[in-house]
Amino acid sequence: MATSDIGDIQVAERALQHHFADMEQQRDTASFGMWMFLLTEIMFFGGLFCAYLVYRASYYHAFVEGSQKMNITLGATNTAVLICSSLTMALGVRAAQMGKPKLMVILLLITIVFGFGFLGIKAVEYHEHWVNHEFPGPSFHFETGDPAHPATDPQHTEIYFSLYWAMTGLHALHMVIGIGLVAWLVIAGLMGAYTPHYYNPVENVGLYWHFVDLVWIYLFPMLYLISKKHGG
Amino acid sequence: MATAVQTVERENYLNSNYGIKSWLLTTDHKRIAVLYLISITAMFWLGGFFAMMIRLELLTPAGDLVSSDTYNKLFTMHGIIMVFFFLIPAVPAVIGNFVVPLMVGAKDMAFPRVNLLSWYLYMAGAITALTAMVTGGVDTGWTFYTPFSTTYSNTHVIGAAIGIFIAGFSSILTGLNFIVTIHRMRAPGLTWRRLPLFCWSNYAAAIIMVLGTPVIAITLLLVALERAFHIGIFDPRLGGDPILFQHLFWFYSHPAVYLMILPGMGVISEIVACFSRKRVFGYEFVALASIAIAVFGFLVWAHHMFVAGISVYAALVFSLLSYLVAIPSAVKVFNWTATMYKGSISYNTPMLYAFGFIGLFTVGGLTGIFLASLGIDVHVHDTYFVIAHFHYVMVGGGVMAYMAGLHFWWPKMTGKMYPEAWAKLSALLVFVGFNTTFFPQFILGYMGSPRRYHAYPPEFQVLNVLSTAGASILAVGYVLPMIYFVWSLRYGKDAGPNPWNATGLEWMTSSPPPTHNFDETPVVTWEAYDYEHQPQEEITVGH
Amino acid sequence: MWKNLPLFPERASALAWQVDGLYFLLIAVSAFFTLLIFAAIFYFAVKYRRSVHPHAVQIEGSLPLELAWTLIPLGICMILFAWGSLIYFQEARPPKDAMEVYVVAKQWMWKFEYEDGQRDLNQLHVPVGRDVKMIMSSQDAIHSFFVPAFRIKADVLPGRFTTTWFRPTKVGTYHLFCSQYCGTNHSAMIGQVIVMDPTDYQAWMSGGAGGSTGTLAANGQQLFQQLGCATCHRSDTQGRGPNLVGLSGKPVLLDDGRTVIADENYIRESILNPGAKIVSGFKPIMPTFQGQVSEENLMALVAYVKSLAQTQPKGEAGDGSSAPNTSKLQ
Amino acid sequence: MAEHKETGSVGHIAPAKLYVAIWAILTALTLTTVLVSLVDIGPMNVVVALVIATIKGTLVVLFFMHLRYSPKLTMATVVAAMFWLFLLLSLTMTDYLTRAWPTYPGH
Repeated sequence: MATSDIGDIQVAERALQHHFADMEQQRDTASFGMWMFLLTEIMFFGGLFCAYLVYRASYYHAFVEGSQKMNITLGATNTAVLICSSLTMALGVRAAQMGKPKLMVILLLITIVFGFGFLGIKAVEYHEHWVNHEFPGPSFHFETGDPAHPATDPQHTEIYFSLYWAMTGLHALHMVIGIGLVAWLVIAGLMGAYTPHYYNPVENVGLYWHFVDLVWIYLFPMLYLISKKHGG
Repeated sequence: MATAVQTVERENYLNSNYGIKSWLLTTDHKRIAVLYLISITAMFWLGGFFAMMIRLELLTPAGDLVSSDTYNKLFTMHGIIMVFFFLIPAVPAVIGNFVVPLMVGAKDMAFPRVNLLSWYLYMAGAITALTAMVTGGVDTGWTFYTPFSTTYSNTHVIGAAIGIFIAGFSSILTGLNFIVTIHRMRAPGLTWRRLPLFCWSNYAAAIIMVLGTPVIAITLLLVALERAFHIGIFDPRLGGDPILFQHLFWFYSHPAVYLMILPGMGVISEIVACFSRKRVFGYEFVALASIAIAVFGFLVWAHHMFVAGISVYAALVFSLLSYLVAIPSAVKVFNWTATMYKGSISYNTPMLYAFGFIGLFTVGGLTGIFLASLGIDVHVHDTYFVIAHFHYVMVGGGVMAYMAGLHFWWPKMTGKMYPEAWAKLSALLVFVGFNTTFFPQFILGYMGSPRRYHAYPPEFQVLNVLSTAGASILAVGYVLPMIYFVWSLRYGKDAGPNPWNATGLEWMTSSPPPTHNFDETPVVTWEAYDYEHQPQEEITVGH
Repeated sequence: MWKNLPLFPERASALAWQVDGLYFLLIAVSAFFTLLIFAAIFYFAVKYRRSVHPHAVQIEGSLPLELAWTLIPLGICMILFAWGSLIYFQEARPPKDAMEVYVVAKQWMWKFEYEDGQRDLNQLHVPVGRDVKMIMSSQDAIHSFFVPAFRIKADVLPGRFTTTWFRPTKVGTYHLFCSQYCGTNHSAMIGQVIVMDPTDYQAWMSGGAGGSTGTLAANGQQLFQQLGCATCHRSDTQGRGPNLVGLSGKPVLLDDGRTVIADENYIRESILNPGAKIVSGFKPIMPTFQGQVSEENLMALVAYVKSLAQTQPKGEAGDGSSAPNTSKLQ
Repeated sequence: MAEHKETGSVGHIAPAKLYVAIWAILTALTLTTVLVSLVDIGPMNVVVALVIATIKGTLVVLFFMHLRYSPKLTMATVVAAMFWLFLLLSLTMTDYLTRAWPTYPGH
């Protein structure tokens, strides 16, 4: 361990839970636990991916028509926003590792701003779909908007939108939780909870945040970029 | 080792702290295990009550005891409670929670607070599901098949689904905790090859909890959403495919039966070794068989769907894979049997239960081969044959192992011995009662008696009466332990740290163990089940 | 006593003996292994009980033994797999010339429609010795068509057809169960399969219980006209929709390059959800008939389109009235 | 305790430049995938989109999530997740993709 001031080590010792032998064991354990948790998250989204794959394979036309209602500009912007937030998150973790709590707090705050930015843009898209009756349920109504190409298979386009809302909704829920966790880090960071010897929570929330980003990296092409050609 | 009978009561996890708060806010894995023990026992009795109602209804061919709607709710609630709130958490969350950290020489689970959270999630899930049941019940069967569950049932499907959803996270977190604990918290010298088989099998079960449970969680969430908003993912009227539900459901629920039986297999490995005074025959094979079962268990789910309308080719693939998963189970049975060869065998209660387990699990496993066989499965699918097979594995296997483990570690958990004669009697009653209940159901099933029937054609009556008679014997067999366990808390003899003269780190600390498990972290220098070097002593208590 | 305690259901189909044969083998294998394990446990438990054998002999394990009890069960399993799959293949492949019965399952009854227009509720009449193919669909939840005496079972799904078949070999009345849980009166969804002498069957058929208004295919043809299908699906190449003559059972090239077989499910989907699979060279202009045709009418339409396959250009006139005159389509 | 040796580097600190470089690549790839999607290259559209997504995902996992500097156990966890997801998807598809395969009538 690098030399540090006594205070840091005391903070670290207070953070050592009784059942661990040392900080190293505690940190490894926490990190491994977080990865295991992310593994369960992958399987959680996996059920939806499976439904998506099955229906996309069966109802390709319907999915193409549904995807053409997506606003690619907003979707791509949101992808960029998330990538930026991942960068600030990664740098925030780095700041915590290097013992720069102020820098960490600033970077995490920027991450939160990006997070809200993502949700805001998503809300605009949701609103658009809602107004166009592209929400599954009794009021669902689908038109391609092109008189030359009427909707071929509106029933299965509804399934596309069911999956769209379920997947992006679940993702947005994860974003909300992520923002809450980062906010918690900011508060704890302001109170001086983290040092280069003890920053497990920062690291683990960082992993979570990147994971949520990762899910979106797949959702974006799956839902927005199926095909630009009409009728497949 | 079993000599020192303590005269002064040593501080242990039970008496270190008093008051309801010290229990509800505890992070001690042993206390959490006790919390689970109490809540799971309550659920077992509730599920058992529903089972008795079902058996009583089936005494006569006409549906005359309860209405068909009530009957449908009874078997649904029996299934939901027994599967999700008893069998899945029983061995891991009670016995595993208590014993695994002791076995690996750790002071606690890797994440003690997460462990407590698991219990709260379990309770929240149970209360949600029970509320749904009390306020009107659920009648979909524990399998929630769509589109019945999403469109045609008029009962509280959403409540039950959300209850299971919440309890699922309890299971996920328990599994996560086991995996991390076994990887990260082992005492110095305790290598994977020295790890007790109970840890191996809990590890394998945890793999299923972690990888399978999220899928059923999202699936039931979709069912709830579909029911609430008619979003059309599983409803054929909206273009959805009800078979997709079955795929996603069984992706978890088939491995889940291995999740229920694997920790029980671990219990049996411990007990057979201890009461044969021998190292488990083919230790590595038994350990790897656990992992093989957990992995192969994920490859066979569609054998629940051979007549459901899946493609013929998929059915062939899944049938073939289903046979493969039988092999590691067979390997385990053969190795347990071989362990007894040239052993020094004593007939203590846990061993009697273990005998019962091996026998009943063999029958349950072999009848599983019938169901893997496409030609036979088409005929016996959804009949009492499946019910009998499932109960042979889950009750004859899982519950027998749970009882075996409870009797084996009860002295460690409480520091007290139970009355051996009564315990032997109950083991016998359970074995006889179980076979009388469920063996006739194999015949019923082959004759074509469909499951979930409230009334049935009269030619099936004789076997049904036999089955109900057996169920009442079985009930007595389960009530007895409840009584003498409670009795033993007050009147039982002191057990001492190692009443069975067993190997394993959990027997090297006092009974009940102190809050921190070990006064100093043990260093392991011996193999698992080192009975060769264990001092040969007569078992001093428990005769 | 034994009269009340039968151990097997009756064997009334060609398949029953095959399934029972495999069942006996499985029982033999299971009994062998169960007895082996029970005997070994009992023998060891008595012979090596602590009072006579106080010191255990430590044995680590044995690789040959492990291999033996891995590979021998594996070999047995593969034999069982092959046999079971052969039976399943027979179950899954209905013979070409089977008589077809359309089944609509709903909470909680079975409706049968025969090719020549007869209808039946909860009672299925079939002649002995004839192959019978069931084409089934559900109006609500999933049901399952289960006749223990025939050893067959197939789930009946909403939204698509499933099929199964049997050849009854013994005259008699047999249980028909719904074996997939389907709600309140699931256990009352019991019907009868009445296997009759061919002569009795003919008599029953011509005795004409009510509802017989012409063959199923003829009803379908009527619907085909009423719904206006014939305006586009013409029997020449001029129609805006594909020509349906000779379609059934043949491969169809779709506009995305895939090929599908025009089976009952394809025809069904094309009526209810025309946009899902578009035939190569045609435009997705057909309106959906979802919600406009009942399950029974749908079956009549499917039966009609299938009957068109039997009237190949060379005029293999089918069986009398059920063979539609293609000129009517224009 | 049992496996401490292999885990020493969890606390690896990567240079800030690396993170910025990864960010730049990710942004460029996002732009690429959008542009490619506007061109019709038939079935290759899906392939390209998924390949790009996988490259992006791998970069995030390896660098932002420090997998590159993590113990083998963590890598095993990631591999397990991918493998089980693959099992779920592929075995389900064995049913859906073979539904249309003909079962030729007997006799």
